[in-house]
Amino acid sequence: MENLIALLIAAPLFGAVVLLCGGRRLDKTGHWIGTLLAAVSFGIGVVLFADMLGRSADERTLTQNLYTWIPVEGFQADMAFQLDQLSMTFVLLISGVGTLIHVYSIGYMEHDERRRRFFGYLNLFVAAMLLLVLADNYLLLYFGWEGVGLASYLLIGFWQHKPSAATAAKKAFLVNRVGDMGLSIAIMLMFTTFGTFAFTPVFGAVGETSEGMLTAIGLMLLLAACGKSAQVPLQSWLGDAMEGPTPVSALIHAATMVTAGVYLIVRSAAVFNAAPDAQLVVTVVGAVTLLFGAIVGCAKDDIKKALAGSTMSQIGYMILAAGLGPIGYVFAIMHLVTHGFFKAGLFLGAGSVMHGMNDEVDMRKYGALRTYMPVTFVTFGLGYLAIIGFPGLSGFFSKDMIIEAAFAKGGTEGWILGGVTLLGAGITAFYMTRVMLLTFFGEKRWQPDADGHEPHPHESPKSMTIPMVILAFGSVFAGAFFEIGERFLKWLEPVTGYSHGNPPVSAMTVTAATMVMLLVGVGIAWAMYGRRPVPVVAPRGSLLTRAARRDLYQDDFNHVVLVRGGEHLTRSLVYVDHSLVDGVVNGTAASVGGLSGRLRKLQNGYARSYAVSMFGGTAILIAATLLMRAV
Amino acid sequence: MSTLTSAHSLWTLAADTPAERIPAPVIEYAQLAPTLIVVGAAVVGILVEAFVPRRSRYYVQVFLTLAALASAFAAVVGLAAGGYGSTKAQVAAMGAIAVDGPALFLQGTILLASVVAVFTFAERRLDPAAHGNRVDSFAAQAASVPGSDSEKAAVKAGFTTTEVFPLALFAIAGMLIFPAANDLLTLFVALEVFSLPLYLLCAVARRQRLMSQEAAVKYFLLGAFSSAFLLFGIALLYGYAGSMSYAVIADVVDGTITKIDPALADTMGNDVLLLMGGALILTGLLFKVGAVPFHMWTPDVYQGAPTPVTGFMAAATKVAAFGALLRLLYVVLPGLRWDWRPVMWAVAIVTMLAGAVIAVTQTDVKRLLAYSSVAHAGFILAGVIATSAEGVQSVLFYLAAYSFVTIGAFAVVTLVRDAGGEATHLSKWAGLGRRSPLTAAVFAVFLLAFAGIPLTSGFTGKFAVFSAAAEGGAGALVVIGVLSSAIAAFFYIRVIVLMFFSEPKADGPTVAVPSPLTMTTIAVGVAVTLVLGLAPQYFLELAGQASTFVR
Amino acid sequence: MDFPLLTVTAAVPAVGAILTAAVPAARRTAAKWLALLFSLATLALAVLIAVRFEPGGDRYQLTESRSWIADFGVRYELGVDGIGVVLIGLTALLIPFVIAAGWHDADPLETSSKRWRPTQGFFALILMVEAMVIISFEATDVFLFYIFFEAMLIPMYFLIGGFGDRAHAGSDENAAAQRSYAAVKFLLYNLVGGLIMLAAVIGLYVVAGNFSLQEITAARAAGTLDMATNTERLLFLGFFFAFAVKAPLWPLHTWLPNAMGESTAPVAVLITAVVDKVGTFAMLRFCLGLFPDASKWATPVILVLALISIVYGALVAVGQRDIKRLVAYASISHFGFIILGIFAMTSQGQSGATLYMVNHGLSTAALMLVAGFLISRRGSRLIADYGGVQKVAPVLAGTFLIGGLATLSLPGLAPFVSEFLVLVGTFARYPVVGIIATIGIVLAALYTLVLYQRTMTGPVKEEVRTMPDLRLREVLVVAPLIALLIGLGVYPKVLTDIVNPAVEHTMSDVKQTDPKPEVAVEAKNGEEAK
Amino acid sequence: MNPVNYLYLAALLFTIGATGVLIRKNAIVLFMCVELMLNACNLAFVAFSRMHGNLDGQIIAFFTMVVAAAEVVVGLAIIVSLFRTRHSASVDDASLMKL
Repeated sequence: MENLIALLIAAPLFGAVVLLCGGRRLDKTGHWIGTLLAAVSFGIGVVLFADMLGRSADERTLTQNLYTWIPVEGFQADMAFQLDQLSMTFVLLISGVGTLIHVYSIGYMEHDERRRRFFGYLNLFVAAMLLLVLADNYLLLYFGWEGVGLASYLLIGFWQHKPSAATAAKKAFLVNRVGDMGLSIAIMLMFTTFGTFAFTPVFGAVGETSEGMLTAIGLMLLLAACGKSAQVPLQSWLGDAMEGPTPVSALIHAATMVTAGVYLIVRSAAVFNAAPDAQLVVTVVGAVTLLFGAIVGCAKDDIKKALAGSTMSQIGYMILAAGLGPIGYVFAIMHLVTHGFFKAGLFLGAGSVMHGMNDEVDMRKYGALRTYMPVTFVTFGLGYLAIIGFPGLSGFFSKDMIIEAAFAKGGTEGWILGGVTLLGAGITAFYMTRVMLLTFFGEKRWQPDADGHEPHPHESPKSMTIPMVILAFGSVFAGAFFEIGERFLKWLEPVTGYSHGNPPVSAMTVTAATMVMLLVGVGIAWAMYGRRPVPVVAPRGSLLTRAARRDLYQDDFNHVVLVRGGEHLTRSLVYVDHSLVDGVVNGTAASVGGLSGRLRKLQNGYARSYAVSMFGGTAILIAATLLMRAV
Repeated sequence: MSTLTSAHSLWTLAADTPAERIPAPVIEYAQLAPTLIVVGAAVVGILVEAFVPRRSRYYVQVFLTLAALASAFAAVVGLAAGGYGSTKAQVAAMGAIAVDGPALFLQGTILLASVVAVFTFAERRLDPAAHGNRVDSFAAQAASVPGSDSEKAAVKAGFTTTEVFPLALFAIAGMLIFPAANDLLTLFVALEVFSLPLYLLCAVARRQRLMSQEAAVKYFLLGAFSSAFLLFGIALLYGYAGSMSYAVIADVVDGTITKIDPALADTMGNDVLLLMGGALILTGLLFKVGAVPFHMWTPDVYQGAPTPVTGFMAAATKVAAFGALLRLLYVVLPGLRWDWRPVMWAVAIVTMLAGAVIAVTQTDVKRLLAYSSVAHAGFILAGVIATSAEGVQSVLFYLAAYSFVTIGAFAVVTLVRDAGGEATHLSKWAGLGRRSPLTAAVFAVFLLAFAGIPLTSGFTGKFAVFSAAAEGGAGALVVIGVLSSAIAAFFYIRVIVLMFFSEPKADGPTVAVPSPLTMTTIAVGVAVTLVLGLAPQYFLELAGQASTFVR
Repeated sequence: MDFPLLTVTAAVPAVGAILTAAVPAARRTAAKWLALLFSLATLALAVLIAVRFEPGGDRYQLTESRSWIADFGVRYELGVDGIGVVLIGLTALLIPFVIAAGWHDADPLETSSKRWRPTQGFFALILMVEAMVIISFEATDVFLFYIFFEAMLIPMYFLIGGFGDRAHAGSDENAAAQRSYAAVKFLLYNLVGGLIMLAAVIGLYVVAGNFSLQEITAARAAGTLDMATNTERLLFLGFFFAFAVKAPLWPLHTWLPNAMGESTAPVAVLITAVVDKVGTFAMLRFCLGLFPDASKWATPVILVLALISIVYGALVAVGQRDIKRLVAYASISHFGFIILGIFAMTSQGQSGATLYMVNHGLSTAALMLVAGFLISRRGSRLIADYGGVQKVAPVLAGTFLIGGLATLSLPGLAPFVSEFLVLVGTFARYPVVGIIATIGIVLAALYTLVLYQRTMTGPVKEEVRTMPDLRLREVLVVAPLIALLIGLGVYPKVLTDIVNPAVEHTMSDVKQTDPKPEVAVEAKNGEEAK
Repeated sequence: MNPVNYLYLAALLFTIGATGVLIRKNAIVLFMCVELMLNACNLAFVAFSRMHGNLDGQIIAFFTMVVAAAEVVVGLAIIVSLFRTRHSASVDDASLMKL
């Protein structure tokens, strides 16, 4: 059975190779091949899942060791996989949602002549992400990790003829690289501490080293997670990443990429449990990002950017939960899964809207679309209800759990974190409602696009709507399904462990509070965007609004400090290289030449001056000899 | 009173030294054969000039010269085989001439170098024939004023200066004796014997006679000047030791002499005589070697002299002069080592650096090579300073390697010609590699050898002298030598760049197709360069066996 | 000692060079095929060496020893250890690609005379370089090594100065001037380095009396040959200086950008992927082997210089306007990694460094050759003259991207393995240095992606619009390289198995052992156990 | 009288000769100065031979004269030919080659 694991990755990888090397002859069939292979991977996943359910909780971990990858003395990295409940969860999410997005893309990318390559990249993305979650050691995980980075680079920059897209892709890759630094340093630390970086032995040996070392490792892992999961301070790439085709955004935000960070932290539970300080930092990062994303999400008029903000904030929830330790791990993953459903749904919906509106992204130019694209409206609506945590929908359960867990952390921390999560819930309700209202309600604010085409919105083709529907189901029922009988908890607990913590207030109170926040958020949103007409051109807005529109100036900070500074640095170094380092050398050469020029003047052609030099030379020679004797 | 006694003693001395006490000299003709053959051939050459009809003179002279040199070389080989280089090494001709390893090795080198040099002397295909007579690099009639009617007539009549061959032979004879000279008198005479013919040879260029004559005058005056210094040095040394013989002087210098008469005891006390004498003799030899600051004649003379002569001088003179220098320092003045070594250090350093640095900005090939020869003199001096068997070995090897490269290089220079004769200005060499790759490649090989690039004889030689110097404890000298050879590399490379990487000029020079003579010279040059670079072992051994002086 | 395989391997390209040079002017194509043939024959021999070589066996295998210059204590001694084997393999592997890629680079211009045969010369010189590089990888006699270490400058010099880019910004004289400047700069830099090394070689001779690497190393280990501390240090510096110029290490690097910028892409590959490797290889074999103590003494300074090279090279690369110069500075940064790995004195570091030499060779070759194809199409080396190429020439762009990704050492491609090993190896002994070095991986991404973005993406430039995609010959050149990059990226074991034993020997030369992990985990290698 | 004085004289003559070489222009005069130096050497030889009471020095003196004579022959030949081409015997005029 474990021999199937490699196939999980192999299928989409094969697809990628075929599609990218296949050449034009595959243009007709390419997208089908891609989708098929993604589905195959999902199928295998399901088989393995069934098999896993058939086992008792403690024998559910499968491992497959292909060969030794890098063997140098003590440094032994294996090409080996490990499939446990945690990986399983991700495998299903990735391959499942991934497949749906493939299907969706068939329709969405229909008119793009490079569709074949697009599917190649999608397959690559899925493959890399699967490798990431299946690796049994950190170096192999790093392999997948960077693979994801590459795939995202290719997909975000898919429309390379747009400079903005190319720049966004580059930015995403670079920011991720900064995170990768963290991961590689963490691996080095593990190697020097434990002499290995494979999960099992490392987690086994955690007890034997100092807490300081573990904290260091934990923080480095967190840095990595920040990069991939777009957490403050490495979140800046996420917004620009919207330059990519919408299915890509869906894939990045729901199934792959950003979830990697959460996976990394939950996977490294053993390390974090032993390093409270690191955990605290994790929760802080999560909390900050949670608010940051939410605030940004409130101000964006670009529908995708708004959703991006919401993703950031939702991932913030997960990171925060992961930071809480055993109290939160399970719920982090649970929220990750449910979020996978509804966020994918929302993005696909957004894509469908754009599809109908000549790729217009400014929500202020939407409005009243509910009648024109009903399916999109409904699915999007369900996704919306799910994300704001409307009772009974999946978001409600998963988010509620996290909020409870945050309080359960106990002490002032608990109160603060809990407060933040509550506040976040409120803001989420606000900005999602805003999106909803601006897009589907109110009066038409449609504008002709650049080439003067009046938009006439229409429902998207089946290939696009079907995935949306499926996802909508997910976003409605997943939460309940997981929660009833604590299925999800029982499923994951053997891997991540679980503890109740000590909730200061009862679950009911928390839920009630959440509801209140929810209503407040929705209310304000309705008051602002539901009651009065929405201006097509965004008003100047308050200081906060303007800040939020510019991602709270965090990007500008990067630009000024890193980009500008970097440019100056490189320019000055180029100058140094040319005039100083090289100058010294050329200078010496020149000075030799000059000396030569001066010396050859002595050779003035007059025999007598030569005689003089001889005479002088003799004199000196004699004097020297005598002197030698004298001293 | 004192005057009286001295006057009296003067008289008595004169009285009671009867002539018959002077023993009849014994001459080992067999062991002096090489020299004698060459001298004899030179004399015959004069007679040839006198009696053989003009038309056939050239051929007779060439044949005679080559035959003489060949047989002389055979004699040298025979002597070496007979063990005169090692076991039977001895002092011949009443202590006047040493027959030992270094002497034979250097004589062999000189003879071979001379052979190839004479080939270039005899080359008559480079210039277009004048009035149906083939012409060589020498004036039709050295005595006649350039451009005058008499010269035109001489050219018309097809005169050629075949005297160059006997002159060369005389010079060679002197050079053969010079490194073998075992007393100061022989040293001086040999010096003059090879210098005077060279002065003349410098003056007889066919093209650019003005420069040729100027070169001759400069060479002659400065040469005479330096030999005066040498002579005065000899006088002082004689005064110090009371003898001309190297052996005796050596004994006196390191105080191992047995019989000391009062006069000697008196002068021996006076080191100033010794030191000044030694210094002055060094001056004379360093002049011939072309060491800074006695080098200034080199560029002018090298440039002005007919190129074949330049090649001959540059190679053979250096060999002979360094031979004499070695013998002087190793046989006569080893006792004085601690006095002369520092001085020679300084000279070597200055020579290496100055030669390399000044060459960087040269614009004339011949002058460039002249300065490079100065730099090389510096490198060889580094080997001399080692004062060890390795030192001698390395110097001998270096001289052998260097002389062939030099003659070859100058031979190539004779090929590159334009309307005005040889085109020696570097700018004219631009793009030569495009026009005639082979010539350029050959010249590049020589330049690389000069630069001491591995796989050429230059590298082996340089390694030899530097390692000898290092073992002699002159590490600093090695470092400086290495640096200056880096500088030197720069200008050799400049020429290569010029030849290969710059576009040929429209009015560029043509490369004359030489007769087999010059071709042989160049071929031999290349062959030796590569062989000594790739498989030097045999020759190193040879030099090693030849590295002990007889005393 | 039965069949002189090593000699033959070095001799074949040399013979090929002579024959190629002898081909008459008219038969240009024949010369090309002849050269290619010989390079392939050499490759076959190199493979044979790899096959004959037993990783577990003696340190030096296939040894040959003949007397050569007894008076200098020089012997003609050849022998290969694992490091030598892989580097010979790399050399023999790359030359055919270099030749194929440079197929038309040396076709004579109209202005040149009948007797001028640049094409023959070009390929002959390439083979000559190959021969000399191979023999210097084989030499176990310091003098023998030095001879070829120096001699290879001459053919390289003619390759750089004689055969510049046709596609060159600026007028032709200007181009020629810049080219010969670059050539002279290359030669003088390396010559000065070599001459200073010569002084050290002589010093070694004075101290040791012979040049046999094995004897001296053995004597050093046995303590029968003791050098005064200062002598050893001076000699070490003499050797290291030459290698650092060749490698090149900051601040002795400035010749590389000129040389690579002015020469044709294949020659640039020859310089950075093959010839420069001799420098790093020699550090590993000679500096550490002959002067272990001095090496340890000098390590701190060298590490700092290596770090500077890494960061500085990368940053300057970002600021370049010229594609080839950018690649050159990238290489400088990579050489920093190699030297870092060598002097980290851990088996990971040194194995990594050795792999790095190979992988850097492959990746630079891929990137540079594609860049060369690109340049030959547009006729300019300036990044600013390109844009949107991926639209018109997707295959070219794709290969270029892969080359770039290899340069930024993406996991799955060979360079990642070596780079990570170097980092880990360094980190294990010098954590701070290791961490600073990791900055390099971000900067690498920066210059590569900037290069790709500016040349390949964005709106299509007018001049680029008609650019043809890769031709068959070009694809045949690039595809195998990419295949190798991927293959060695996922299965580097083939190399590490050969290299590791050699590295162990080197480690024992310098009497160093890997730092032990803080916590000894028993189940460390449990995975293989299964 | 003390033969050392002859040495002083010799040294004096030698120096005069050398100085003459350095300061005079005319090639002939230069050459004469060289001869003077040689003769100074001769004087020194004879004086030393007198001091040491052996004949070597005097013999050398004769050799020196012969050599000097030979030098004259060669030297005059060269100088005369130069004079005939340039109509000047000044060594300073002969400076085509320099630097």
